[in-house]
Amino acid sequence: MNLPEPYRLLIFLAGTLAFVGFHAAYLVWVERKGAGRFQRRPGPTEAGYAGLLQPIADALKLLSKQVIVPPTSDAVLFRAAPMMVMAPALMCLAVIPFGETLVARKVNFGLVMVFAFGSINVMAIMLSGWASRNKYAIISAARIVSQNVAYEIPMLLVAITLLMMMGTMDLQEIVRKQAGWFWNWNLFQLAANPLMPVTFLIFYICMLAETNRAPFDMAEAESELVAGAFTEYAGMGFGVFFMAEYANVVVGCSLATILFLGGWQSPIGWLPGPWWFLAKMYFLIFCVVWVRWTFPRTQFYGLLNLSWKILIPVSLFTLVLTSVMLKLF
Amino acid sequence: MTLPLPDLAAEFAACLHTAVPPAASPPENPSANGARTGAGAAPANSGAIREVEFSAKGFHLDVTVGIDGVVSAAEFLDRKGFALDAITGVDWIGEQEMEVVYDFFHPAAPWRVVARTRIPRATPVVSSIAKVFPGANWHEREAHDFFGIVFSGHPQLEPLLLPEDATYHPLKKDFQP
Amino acid sequence: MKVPLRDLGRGLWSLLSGMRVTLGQFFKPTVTVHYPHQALKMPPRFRGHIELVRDPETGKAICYACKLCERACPSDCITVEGVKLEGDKKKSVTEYRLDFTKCSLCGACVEACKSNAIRFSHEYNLAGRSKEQFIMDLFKRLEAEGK
Amino acid sequence: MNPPPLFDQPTPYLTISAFLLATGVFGLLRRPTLIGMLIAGELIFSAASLNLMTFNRFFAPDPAVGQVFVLFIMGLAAAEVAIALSIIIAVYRNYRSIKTTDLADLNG
Amino acid sequence: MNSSSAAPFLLTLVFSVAVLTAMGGALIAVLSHRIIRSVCGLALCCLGLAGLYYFLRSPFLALMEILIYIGAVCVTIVFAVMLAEPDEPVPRAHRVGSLVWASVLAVAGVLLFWGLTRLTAQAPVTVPASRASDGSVAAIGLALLTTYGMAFEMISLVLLVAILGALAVARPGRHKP
Amino acid sequence: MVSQEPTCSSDLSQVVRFAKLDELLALGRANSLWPLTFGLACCAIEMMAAGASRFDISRFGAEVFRPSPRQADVMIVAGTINKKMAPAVKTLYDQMLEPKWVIAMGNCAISGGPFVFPGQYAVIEGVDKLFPVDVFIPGCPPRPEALIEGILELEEKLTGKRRWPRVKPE
Amino acid sequence: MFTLNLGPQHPATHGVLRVKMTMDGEYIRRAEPVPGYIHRMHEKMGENRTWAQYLPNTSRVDYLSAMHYTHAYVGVVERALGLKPPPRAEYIRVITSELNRISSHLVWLGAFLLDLGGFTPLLYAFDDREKILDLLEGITGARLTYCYYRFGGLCNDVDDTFVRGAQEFVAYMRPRLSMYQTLVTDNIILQKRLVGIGLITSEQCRKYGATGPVIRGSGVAYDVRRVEPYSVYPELDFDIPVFPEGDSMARYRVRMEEMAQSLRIIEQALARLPDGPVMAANVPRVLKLPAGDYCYAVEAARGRFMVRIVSDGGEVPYRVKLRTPSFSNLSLFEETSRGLLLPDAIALLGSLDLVIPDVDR
Repeated sequence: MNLPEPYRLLIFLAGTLAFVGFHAAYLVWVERKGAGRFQRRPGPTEAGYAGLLQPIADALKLLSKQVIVPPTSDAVLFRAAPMMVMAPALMCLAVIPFGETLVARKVNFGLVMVFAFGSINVMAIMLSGWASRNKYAIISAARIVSQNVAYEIPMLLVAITLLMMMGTMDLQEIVRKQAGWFWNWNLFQLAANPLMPVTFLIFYICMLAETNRAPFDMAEAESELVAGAFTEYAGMGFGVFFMAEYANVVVGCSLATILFLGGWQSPIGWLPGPWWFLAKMYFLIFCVVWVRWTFPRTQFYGLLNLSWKILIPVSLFTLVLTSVMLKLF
Repeated sequence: MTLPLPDLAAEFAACLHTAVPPAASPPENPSANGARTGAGAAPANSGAIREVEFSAKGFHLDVTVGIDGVVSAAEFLDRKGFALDAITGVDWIGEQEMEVVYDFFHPAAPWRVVARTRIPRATPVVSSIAKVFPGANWHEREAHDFFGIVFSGHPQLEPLLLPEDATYHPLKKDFQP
Repeated sequence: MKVPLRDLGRGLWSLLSGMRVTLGQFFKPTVTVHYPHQALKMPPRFRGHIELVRDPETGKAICYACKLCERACPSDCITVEGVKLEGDKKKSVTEYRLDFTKCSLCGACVEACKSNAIRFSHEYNLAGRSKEQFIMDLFKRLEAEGK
Repeated sequence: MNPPPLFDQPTPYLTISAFLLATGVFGLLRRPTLIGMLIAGELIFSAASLNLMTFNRFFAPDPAVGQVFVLFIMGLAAAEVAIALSIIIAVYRNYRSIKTTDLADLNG
Repeated sequence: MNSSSAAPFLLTLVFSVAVLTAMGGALIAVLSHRIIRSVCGLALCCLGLAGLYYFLRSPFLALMEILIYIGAVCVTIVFAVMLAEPDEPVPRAHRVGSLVWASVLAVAGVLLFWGLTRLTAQAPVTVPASRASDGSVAAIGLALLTTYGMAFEMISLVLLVAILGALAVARPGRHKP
Repeated sequence: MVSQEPTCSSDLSQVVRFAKLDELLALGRANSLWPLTFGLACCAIEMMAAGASRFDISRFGAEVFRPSPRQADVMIVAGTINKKMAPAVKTLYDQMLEPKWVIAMGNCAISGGPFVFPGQYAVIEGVDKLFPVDVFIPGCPPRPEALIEGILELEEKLTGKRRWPRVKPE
Repeated sequence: MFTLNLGPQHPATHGVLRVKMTMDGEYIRRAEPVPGYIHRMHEKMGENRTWAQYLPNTSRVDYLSAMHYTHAYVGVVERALGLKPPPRAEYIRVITSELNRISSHLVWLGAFLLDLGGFTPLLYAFDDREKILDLLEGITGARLTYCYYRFGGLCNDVDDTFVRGAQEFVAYMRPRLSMYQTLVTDNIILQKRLVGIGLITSEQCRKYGATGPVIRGSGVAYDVRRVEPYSVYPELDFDIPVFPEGDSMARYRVRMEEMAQSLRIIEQALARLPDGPVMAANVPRVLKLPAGDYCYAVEAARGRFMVRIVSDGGEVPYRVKLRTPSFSNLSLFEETSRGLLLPDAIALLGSLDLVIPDVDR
C-alpha cells in the first residue's frame, strides 16, 4: 500500500465503518437466532432465507419511524447522545489489528487508545439517560456510571498485568509475541502468571459489564426500568444504541482475542491470518450470547460487590503475582 | 395450642358479652350514634354464637355481633391467632339493612369463623378493624367501593378497585349505572 | 478466607452448570410448529365458535329454533329465529345469529341443546380486519357450505 | 523555505491556552454553583497543561519533562475533583443547595 | 505523525477542528445554563485538547487526556450532578456587575498570560520540530521513576489521601431509609 | 395500493409517491413488527405462549417485545379494558410513534366480551371505541395460532399481499 | 425523593397493576399498590346470571388456575344442594386441578425469572406447560379457561389417552424439575438476588391473611387441602412444603417443591382412578339453592380461594363473594417493600405470584 497516509486512513475508516455496520446488524441476527436455539425455537426464519433479511427489515422500519424529541427532554443532548455513542467503538476498531497488516491505523499505544475511547462510551449512554428526563432513564444513567466506573478499574488492572508481561502497548506487537502454538498465547502463559485463566475470566466479566450485556445489563433492565436509559428513544435513535451495544461487544471480544488468545495467530502454529482472529472473536461473542440467554440479571449492589470485593482484589493479586513472577524468572 | 371448638365458642361468647356495653348505655363511637337510632338498638348489640355443621355451610362458628362489638370480636380472634379472610357486605334491601360479613380462618387449626353485623342501610357506618388486622384495610376499602359502607376510623377510605373519582356503589341492589 | 473461596468456587460452578444446561438445549431439535406451513391438529373436543349441525338424512339443519341455547347463553350472544313451515311438525331455523365477539366459549349452549343441533367448530385461527365479520349468521353459513 | 504549518508553531497553542484561561476565570466568577466553578477550574488546569506541553515541545531540550508535568497535573486534577465533589455532596446534604450564595454562613 | 508525507492542508484542517472543538467546548462549559451541558462542554474541550496534544507530538498524553478527563473527571462530575442536583438550576437574570467584573478580570488575565508567553516565545525555538520526541512512553516512564521519582510518589500520596478524604467526607451521609 | 396506507409518513407521501420505496418500506415494517409488552388478562398468557417456543412469533420478526411504547410498532391489546384503565391505554397509544398498529386480541378487547351485560359499570365495550384497530382476533382466549394469524393479517394489510399459505381448520 | 409510577403498564407488574412508589434514589420509601385497572365486575355479574351461567366467570378470575376456581364455585353450590359427585369425578377433579397447579406454577416460574432478567427459563417453562395444556385441551377443549367442572361432576369423561398422557407427563416432568434446579435454583446470581430479600414474617401473613406459598414460605404449614379437606385429598398422600425463612427464596422453593408434590398427587390419583359415572344422578335441572350463606375454600395455585355465596332461594345468586388469594397477598406488599431497593421490590412482587385480575376481580 503506497497510498498516502490520510487516504489510507480514510479507506480503512470506511472499511471499519462497514465492518461495524455489518457486525452490529448481523450480531443482532446471531443473537436472535442463538437465543432461539437456546430456547429450542428457530428464531427469525420468514424474512429471507433463514431470516437473513431480518436486520435489514428492522433497519428499514427503524429508519422510517417517526422522529420525535420528547418535549420534556433536553433536546440538544437528546440528539447528541446517539451520535456520541457510535464514535468510540469506531475509534477503537480503527486500532485493532485483524491481521499482520490489516489495521486501520498503527498506533504505538493501541491498548491505551481502546481504553481511552472506551471511556467515552459511558458518557454517551449516561447522557442519553439524563437527557431523556425520564425517571427510569435517570435511574438507569446513575447505574451506568457507577457500574462502568467500578468495572473499569479491574479491567485496567488486568490490562496493566498484561502490559507488564508484554512490555509494549502496541496491539500488533502484543499479538506478534504470542506467535507459534497455542501454548504461546497469553491465556496459557502460566509461567508468567499461574492465575492467567482467572485473569482472562476477570477481563471477560469486566467486558460484559462495560458493554452492559446480561447478566450486567443494569442500564436496560427491562423488568425494572422499562428500557432504562433508552426509554424515550425511538426509531433510529434507539437503533443506534442497539447497534452500539453490539459494536462494543465486537470491540471487547476483539480486545480479549488480542490480549489473551493470540490475535490472528493460528493455534496450530501455521496459517496465521484474519480468519483465525475472526473465529476466535466469534467464539467469544457466542459466549456472550450464551451467557445472556442463560442467567438472570444481577442485582445492582451484587454487581458492585462483585467488582469491589472480588474482581479488584483478585486482579490486584494477579498484578502483584505477575510482577513477582517476572522478577523471579 | 389449639383450643377445642366448644371452648373457643364459650370463650368468645364471654368475651363478647363483656365487651359489648349494655343496650342502655351510650355508645362509645360517636359516628355510630346516628346509625343506631334508626334501627332497633337492642338486637344489634347482643352477640349470638352458633356452631354450625362445617360440611353443610363451610364454616364452624357463626357469630352475630352488635354494631359496636366488631372491634372487640376482631381483637379476640386476633388474640386466638386467627387470620382475616375477607370482609364483605350483603345488601338486604328488603329489610333496609346492610350486612357486613367478616370471615376468619386459622392458619394452624382447622377453624373457620364468620362474624356478621347488621347496620342500617341508610347510614351504613361501622368501626374499622384495620388497626387490629392491617389486612382489613383493603377489604374495607373494597366493601366501601361496592356497598358504600363507611368504616369509621379507617386510615384511607378511598376507592380501591373503582376509579379514583368513583362515587357510585355498584353492588347495592338499587344501583343504576 | 477459606469459606469465601469455597463460595466463590461453588458460585462459579453453578454458573458453569447452568451454561451446560442451556448448551444441551442448544443442540436439541426445536419444538416449534411452523404455523402457516404446518398446523397442529385440534383435539376433537376443541371449542371453537359453535356451528349448526346438518341432519345427515335431510341435509338441513337439525335445529328447530327452540331457543334453549339462547336462554342458556350467559353473555346473550345467540339470537335464534325460526318459522313453522306448513306441514312440518317443528319449527325450522331461519336465522341463527352468533355474536362471537361476546362469546366466552363456555359450552352452555351446546349442553343445553337437547337435539345435538349445535356443536363446536374447529375454527381456531380466526382473525380479520373488522369486528362485524365475527357476528355471523350460522344458518347462512350452513346454507353456503351446502352449495 | 516555507514557514512551518500552523500546527508546528507555538503561537496558536499559546493563544488557545490563554483563551482557555480566560474562559476558566470567567466561568469561575460567573458560575453560581460549586460544580460549575469546579468545571471552570478544570479549564484553567487544562490551560496550564497546554502551556507546559507547548513549551516542552518547542523550547525544552528534554522531551519527557513537559509530558511528565502534564501527567502530574492530570493526577492532581483527578484528586482535586474527587475531593471537591465529595465536599460538594457533603455540603449539599447539609444545605440542600450547592449555590454559592446560599452557603453564606460558611463566612462565619 | 509524519508531516512530510501527509498533506499539510489536511493536517491543518484537522488541527483547526481540534482548535475549534477545544474553544467551543470551553465556551459551552462556561456559558451554558444547565450544568450537565457544561460538563459536556468540558468533555468536548478535553477532546479538542487531546487533538492538540496529538499535534504537540504526544499521542500518549492525548489518550491520557481522554482517559482521565473524559473517562474519569467528567463522569465523576456528572455523577455528582446527579447526586447533588436533581433539579436544573433556574437560569436567573445576570447580574451586570459580576458580568463586568468577570469580563474585565478575564481580559486582564488573558493579556497577562498572553504577554508572558509572548515574552518567552521571543526566545528562539531551541528544539527543532523534527527532533522532538514522539511521545515515547519509555522516556516518560524513565523520567517519572528517576528524575521526578519524588514528585511521582507525592502524587500517589495525594491521590491516596484524596480517595480517603473523599470517602471520609462522603461516608457519614450514607444511610438506608 | 399505496393510498391504502393511512399511516405511512403522510407529509412526504402527499408530495411525492415513491411507489417502490413505499413497497420496500412496507415490506420492512411488515417483517419487523415489534409489539408492546402490554398484557391485560387471560389473552396475555396466550400472547406469551405465542412468543414461546411452541408457536414462536419470532419467526416473523415479531418477538422483540418492547416495554417502552416509543419503540413498539404494534400494540396487542390482550384483555379487558375497563374505565379506570382506558385513559392509560389511550396514553400508551398516543406515546407510540407513527406508523403504529393495533391488534385487538380476544373478545374482551373487541367488544367487552363476556363482561358486557345490561347495567355493567366498568368495561369499555371494545378497544375500537378508544382508537382505531387494525386487526381483530376473536376468541376467549384465542389460540396462539390465531395471534400469529392476526400478525399475518396485519402484514397482509401492510404489503397488500399474503406471503403465507392459509390454514383451513379441518 | 421522587414519585415513581410503576405501571399500569410496566413489564414487572404482570398485567395492569400500578404501584405508586415514593423513592429515595433507588430505595423505596413507600410503595402503594393501586389495583383496579382490570376490575371486571365478577361479583356484580354473579347477581345477574343464574347459578349455572356464572360458571364461565370462575375460569376468568384467575385464569392461570381456572380449575381451582371452578372447583370452589362448583363445590359451594354442591354444598348448598347437598350433592355429592361420584368418586371418578372427584379423582379427575384432583388430577386436573393438580395439573393446573403445575401449569400455573410454571407460568409463575417463567414470569418470575423474567422479572429477574432471565428469559430462557420462561420459554422452557412454557414448553413444559404446553404439554399440560395439550392434555387439558384434549379433555376440556380449551387451553386456559377450561370451564370443565359441573355441579355434581364433570362435563365429560376422560379417556385413556388422557390417562396415558398424564402418566407420561409425570415421568417427563421429574427430570425437568431437576433441570430447573441446576439451571435456576442453584444459580448463584439467583441466590444472591433472592436469599434474605423481601422478608415476610408469619405474623405479617396472618395479619394480612396472606396464604398459599407466601405463608408456607414463612414457615406456616397452612394448606386448605389439609386444614379444610375437600374432594378426595384426604385419601392421597402428599407433603406440604414449608420453608421458614420468609424470604423470596423460600417462596420460590415452596413453589418448586409444590410442583413435585403435585406430580406425586397426580401419580397416586391416576393409579386409583375408579370407574363409574362422572356426573351425579340427582342433579336438578333448574337450580334453586336453599336460602342461606355457604362457603367453600380451595387451595388454588396462589393460596386460599374461597367462594361465599348468599342465596335467597332463587335461581340467581343473591351475592357471590370471591375471596381471592392475590388480593390479600398483594395488600402485604406495601408493608414489606418499605426500604427495599427497586429491583428487590420487583423480586418480591414476582415472588408473591400475582395475577392482577385475581386482585381486581
